[in-house]
Amino acid sequence: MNTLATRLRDGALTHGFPLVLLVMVLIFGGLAPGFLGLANLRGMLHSMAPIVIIACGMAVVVMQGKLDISVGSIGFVAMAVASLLMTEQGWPVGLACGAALVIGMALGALNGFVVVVLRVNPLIATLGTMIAFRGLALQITDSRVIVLPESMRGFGNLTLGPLFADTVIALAVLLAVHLLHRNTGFGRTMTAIGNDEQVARRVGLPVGRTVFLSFVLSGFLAALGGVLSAAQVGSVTTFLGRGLEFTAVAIVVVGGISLFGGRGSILTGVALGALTFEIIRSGLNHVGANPYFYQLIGGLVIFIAMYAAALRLKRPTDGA
Amino acid sequence: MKTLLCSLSMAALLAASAAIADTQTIGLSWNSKTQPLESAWEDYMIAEAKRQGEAAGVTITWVINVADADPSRQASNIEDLITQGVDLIVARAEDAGAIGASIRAARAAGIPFITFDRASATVAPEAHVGGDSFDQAVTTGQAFADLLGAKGVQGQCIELQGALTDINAVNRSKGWAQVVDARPELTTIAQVPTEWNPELFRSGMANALRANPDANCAFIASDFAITAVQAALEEAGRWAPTGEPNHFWLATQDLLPGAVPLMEAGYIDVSTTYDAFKHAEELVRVAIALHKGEDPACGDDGCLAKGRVATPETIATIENLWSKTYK
Amino acid sequence: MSDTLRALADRHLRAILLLGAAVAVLLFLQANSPVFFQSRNLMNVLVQASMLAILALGMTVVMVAGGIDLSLPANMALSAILGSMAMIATDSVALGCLVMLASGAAIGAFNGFAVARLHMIPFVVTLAMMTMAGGFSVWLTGSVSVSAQPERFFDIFLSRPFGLPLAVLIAAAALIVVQAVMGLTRFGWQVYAVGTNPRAARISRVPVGRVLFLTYVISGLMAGLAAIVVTARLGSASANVGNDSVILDVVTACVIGGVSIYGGIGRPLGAVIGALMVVVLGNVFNLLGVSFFISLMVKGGIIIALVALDTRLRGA
Amino acid sequence: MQGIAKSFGAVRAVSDGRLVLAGGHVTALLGANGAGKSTLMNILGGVLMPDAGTILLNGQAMAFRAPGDAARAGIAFVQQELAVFPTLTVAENVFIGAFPTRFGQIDRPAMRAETARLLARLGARFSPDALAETLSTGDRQMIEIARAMRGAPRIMIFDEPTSSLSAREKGRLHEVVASLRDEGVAIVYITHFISEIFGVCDDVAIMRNGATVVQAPLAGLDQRAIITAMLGDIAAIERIVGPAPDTPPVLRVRGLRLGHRVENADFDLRKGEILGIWGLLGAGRTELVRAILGLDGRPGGTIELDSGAGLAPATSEALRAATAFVTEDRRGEGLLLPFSVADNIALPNLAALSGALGHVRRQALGDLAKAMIARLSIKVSGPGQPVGTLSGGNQQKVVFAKWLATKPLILILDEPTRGLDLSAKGDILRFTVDLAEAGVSVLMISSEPEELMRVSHRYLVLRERRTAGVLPGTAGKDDLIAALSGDPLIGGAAA
Repeated sequence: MNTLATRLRDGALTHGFPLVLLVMVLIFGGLAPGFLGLANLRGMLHSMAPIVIIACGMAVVVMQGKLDISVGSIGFVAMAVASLLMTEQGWPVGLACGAALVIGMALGALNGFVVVVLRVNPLIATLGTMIAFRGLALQITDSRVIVLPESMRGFGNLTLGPLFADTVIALAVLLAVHLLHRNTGFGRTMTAIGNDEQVARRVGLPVGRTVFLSFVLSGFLAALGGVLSAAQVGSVTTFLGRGLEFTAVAIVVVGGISLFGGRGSILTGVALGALTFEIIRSGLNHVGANPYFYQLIGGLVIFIAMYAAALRLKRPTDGA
Repeated sequence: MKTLLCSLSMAALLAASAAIADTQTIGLSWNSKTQPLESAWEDYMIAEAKRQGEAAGVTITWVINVADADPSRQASNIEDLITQGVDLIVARAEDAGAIGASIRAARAAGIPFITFDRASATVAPEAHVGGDSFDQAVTTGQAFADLLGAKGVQGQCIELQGALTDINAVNRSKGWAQVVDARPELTTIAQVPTEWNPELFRSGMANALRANPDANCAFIASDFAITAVQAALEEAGRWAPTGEPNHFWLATQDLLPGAVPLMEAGYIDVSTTYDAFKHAEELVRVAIALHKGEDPACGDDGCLAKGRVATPETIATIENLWSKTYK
Repeated sequence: MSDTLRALADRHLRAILLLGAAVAVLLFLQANSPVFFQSRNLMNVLVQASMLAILALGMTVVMVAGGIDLSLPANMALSAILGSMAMIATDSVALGCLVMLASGAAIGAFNGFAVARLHMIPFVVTLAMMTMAGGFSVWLTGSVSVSAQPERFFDIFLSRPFGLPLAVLIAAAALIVVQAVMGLTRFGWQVYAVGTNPRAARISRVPVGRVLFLTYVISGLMAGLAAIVVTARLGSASANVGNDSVILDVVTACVIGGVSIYGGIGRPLGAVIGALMVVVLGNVFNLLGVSFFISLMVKGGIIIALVALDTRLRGA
Repeated sequence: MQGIAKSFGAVRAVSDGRLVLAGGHVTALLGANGAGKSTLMNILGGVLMPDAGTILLNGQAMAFRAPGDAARAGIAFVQQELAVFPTLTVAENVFIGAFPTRFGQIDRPAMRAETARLLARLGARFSPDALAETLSTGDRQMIEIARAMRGAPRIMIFDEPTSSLSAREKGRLHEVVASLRDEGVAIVYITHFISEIFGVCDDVAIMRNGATVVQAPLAGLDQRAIITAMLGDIAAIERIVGPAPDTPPVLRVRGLRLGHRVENADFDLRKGEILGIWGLLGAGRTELVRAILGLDGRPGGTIELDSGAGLAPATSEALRAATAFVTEDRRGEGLLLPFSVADNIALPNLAALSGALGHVRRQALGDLAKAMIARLSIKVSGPGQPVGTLSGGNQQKVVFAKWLATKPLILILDEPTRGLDLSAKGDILRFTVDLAEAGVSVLMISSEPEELMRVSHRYLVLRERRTAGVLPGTAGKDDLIAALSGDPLIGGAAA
């Protein structure tokens, strides 16, 4: 077909999304001067931190063509236990948070077991654990609001230089996961599995172990995200982690990481995706738009991004 | 754990009730249990039922279920209560519209129905018991206006609304709006709906503060998530007790346990209590009245227990303030 | 030869398991909560199950073709709202119901188009649709429920012809129709073929794209039908009847009912039985005063256990 | 390798496999498919264990239990289907599973350098950092070879390395093989393109029916001799078809192209004739028929179909609707294994079997199934038996049954008798002839010359993805072999 059109399309597909993002920023900035202010940027990076971390875990799993929609519930369980340890058992905050992370890994391992050993379709497996874990957490907290101790809440707004502590942590995690994916045998094996699980087995790669570990990692990051988000709000409520799984998937997908696995960059993907949704939320908030608008636009963005992804995936094949 | 205890005590009461003649089984349907407020209500109801029950010679037993914020599940739960043949149904509605169907169903089964705390927007029940959210917002607003006037502050307020599916949230917003219209000391410069979700309390407040740097006061539809507001204010460097230059004037509703120490420390300036104890007491009174076939003598909007205004000065002196003593 | 054995083992093992479970539960109930067996309660269970069953029927059709439709509850909520608005505006019950069905089918068609024509992943398409429909409903209603539908509407849909609530009859009718479509028609044959092996189906002249498209339209239609039932039952339409706990119940119902997530296997009747089981579970937990939270854990466990069994038996 | 034997159940894949390899020599391993080439190589590669026979490496006997053993002994296997990961870089693909690491991180400089060195030896010009998906098939093959060369092997096995390469890429590969030979590596070169071995190979080993029939220096053998050795003496078989019908064409194909799967095809298919596609494996036979039906993307060129109203350009959909396609992948594409025999037969005929309401008429369906089961004498417990549980022969008959019922204009058979026993084969050929006599036009692919020669009215000669013309059904074995050898055709092209 005519090459100009194709080149335009490809260009739009490869660079289109950042452009759309830029346009959105400019529009919001124009409508609400405060939006482009440094304070707001800091604030956005602050609010993003937990979901960025959780999305990193999701990205690791998705990179292999799998899914983990139990992340929100894992974060909730981990933080529920931790908060009780802090408030009722009087554990030191640090220790309790450590416990939360361990719990996250344990629950992640459970997911990995179900997927790898019981060979249950990841979507269904994590759907099941998503429900079960949420029930568990509600049972543990008896669905009360648990107010976190001062030291923990203080951390929610702790700043290191110009940035908030959790922003820094999120960036560190993002970078670490990126390096793990790009520069380690584990990460490359992940990508290989995402490319073609059968071929990966034929070449003799440790498919089972890699998938299992990636679920453990995802669980760990989910718990970490839970800790940070609880610290921000200053209390553990039943809202903790609710709907996060879908947001995380959306971020990963919008970030151009293919659900078929193997494609996309975790660093740029997660950053871009998370930024997109935060910009929409904060932007709409600034221009005083009807807040219920947010979901609608969010869904639209996911859809557009996926359509672009579908085209991008089609391109190699229609050549022959 | 709690549910287990509850069912145990139920069994015990059942056993007891066999002896005494006049018994009443009340089915209680919570829309959700995500705040200490509900736990407090429940505990007070059971306690009051014992006290008033003995006084009136009625043995009251409870059947309780929770709907996890899903209206169709609440409908199912209430149907389950009906089939269990309770003598009276008390429900805190998740959805002011949807509860009507349950009231209709109960009526069809000849079971009286009390909407608790959240009134029905459609079918009218036998009685409604709750706090007077509108009055609550008005009294808070008036007190707040007086205070700011006295301090010579021109109030530029951010309003954090609740979930608009909750009739109380709507009434509180209305009450606040009425005061703002009437009093020159107050203006609302931003409205933030929160769905009662703490995360939205935080991010919404933080965003509003950034979008409106000149804001100096806030009306918060409920202080169950006060820590989230605190986080947002800390982020903006406006979290300071009254008297300090960067103090941010706060008027809240309910004065729940989490808020009490903050008011004592002078961070919250005005609040109107949401009296779990009074609500429970009133509910049980109405329940027994209905049981005996007497008229509970409620107002047009139902039997509403008004809240009491509290400030850092007065909070120490208010008697039996449940949120100070509870737990 | 192993395939038939597998198939048989599969069917029987599940049947035995479910039967055993059911009997155990019933005996337990007989002992602990005789209320359960009162006809009124049983009637209740049926009414509560009808909405879930209708949604599960839609999901079954999609899943048998190898897809999934996460947008079912959101679709139901939106259709209910649109329909109610139309009904209140025009005071015409018929029109209102028509709008509900139409909008349901339209949303389904959109999913179908994206999956069949644009070759997008069902999970993401319907996830996006879930968010969009949900957002649209709250935006439309400001998340205040739409009530005050004409009384006639309730008179009709809360009526009890032959002593059975209309909702139950509607669900039963839906079951019969879907079962017939899937079991007796050319289209049904093709759906199973596509779900079993799209490549082979294509070579055997099955219009794979059209079949996929239609499965989503059907599930959308079911969402519309469920919208009517749920609106009548709640006496109002609101965005939060479509909250995500519903989709979990729908998937659970299908999985319990033996509908395979891998496509090609599953009967509408199974899904409806699954829906009944889910509701009975909730009902029993209520009667026994067991916490709703524990029921969640049980539900999650059941899903995984059954799919694990499914995978093992099929060696998939 | 001496006296190697290997059986799978009753089937004797290799009876007397012999192969002598010398460093610095390239040995072509030839044979029609089923001759036992891959089995022998899998034994050498340690993938399979021989039932009998010995492998001597530099004089000492070897027993390979796993691919690892063979690899350690310096034997590298370049598989036919590529194991390359598109979204990994070249270097990563080469080192996947064995990355050099420094401080837990991949030591990219080292990896890059080593890869560059290997690629240089292969004369490949692309960068180690290029993504595999950006490379041509040939270049990806280079990656595969580089991966094999990582362990500096002494013996390298190339299994049909050029089957998916363009002419230019083939040239490149041949240079690589030559350079490896010059470095003293012993190379086994399996291929179906006889012509290409002359440039590349020193020796040739030819297998037929599981035995090595010839191993000799290539010099002194010509293509015809080699093909004769490969095909053996084609039994003088009695043809079971009459003379070619002189009917108008039903299908006219001109300038058909599809990537490098089909480079050019021109031919006519006449009404009621059986046109045997005569070409060696790898000549692009399957690719050709799939391209006609548009199963692997839109082909170039023109295809005209006469569905009653004279020849007219036809879409892939129209062609699929008029054609019955018996694929070579019976279990993957031909049948729905979990479905019953009756349902499989019904699937392409649902339109005819369903009533006004779109409901399937069970009665009609059952009758059709019974009729077909009887007509093709399919051995089943009943129409309800799942196809997956049938024997290969009966499965194939079911495939035939479902297509027969569609009353197709054109029947395409791709290896219709593969893996079937003699009686089943006979039946299948018989049906084919019956159909042709009933006016169905047949395109048939088979790796067994005898089979084609029994049923073909004409032969469409296919060489290296191009049609080279048509031979009359009366053409003798010599003519046929000559055709494959690239000699000019008697009879000339069809156009």
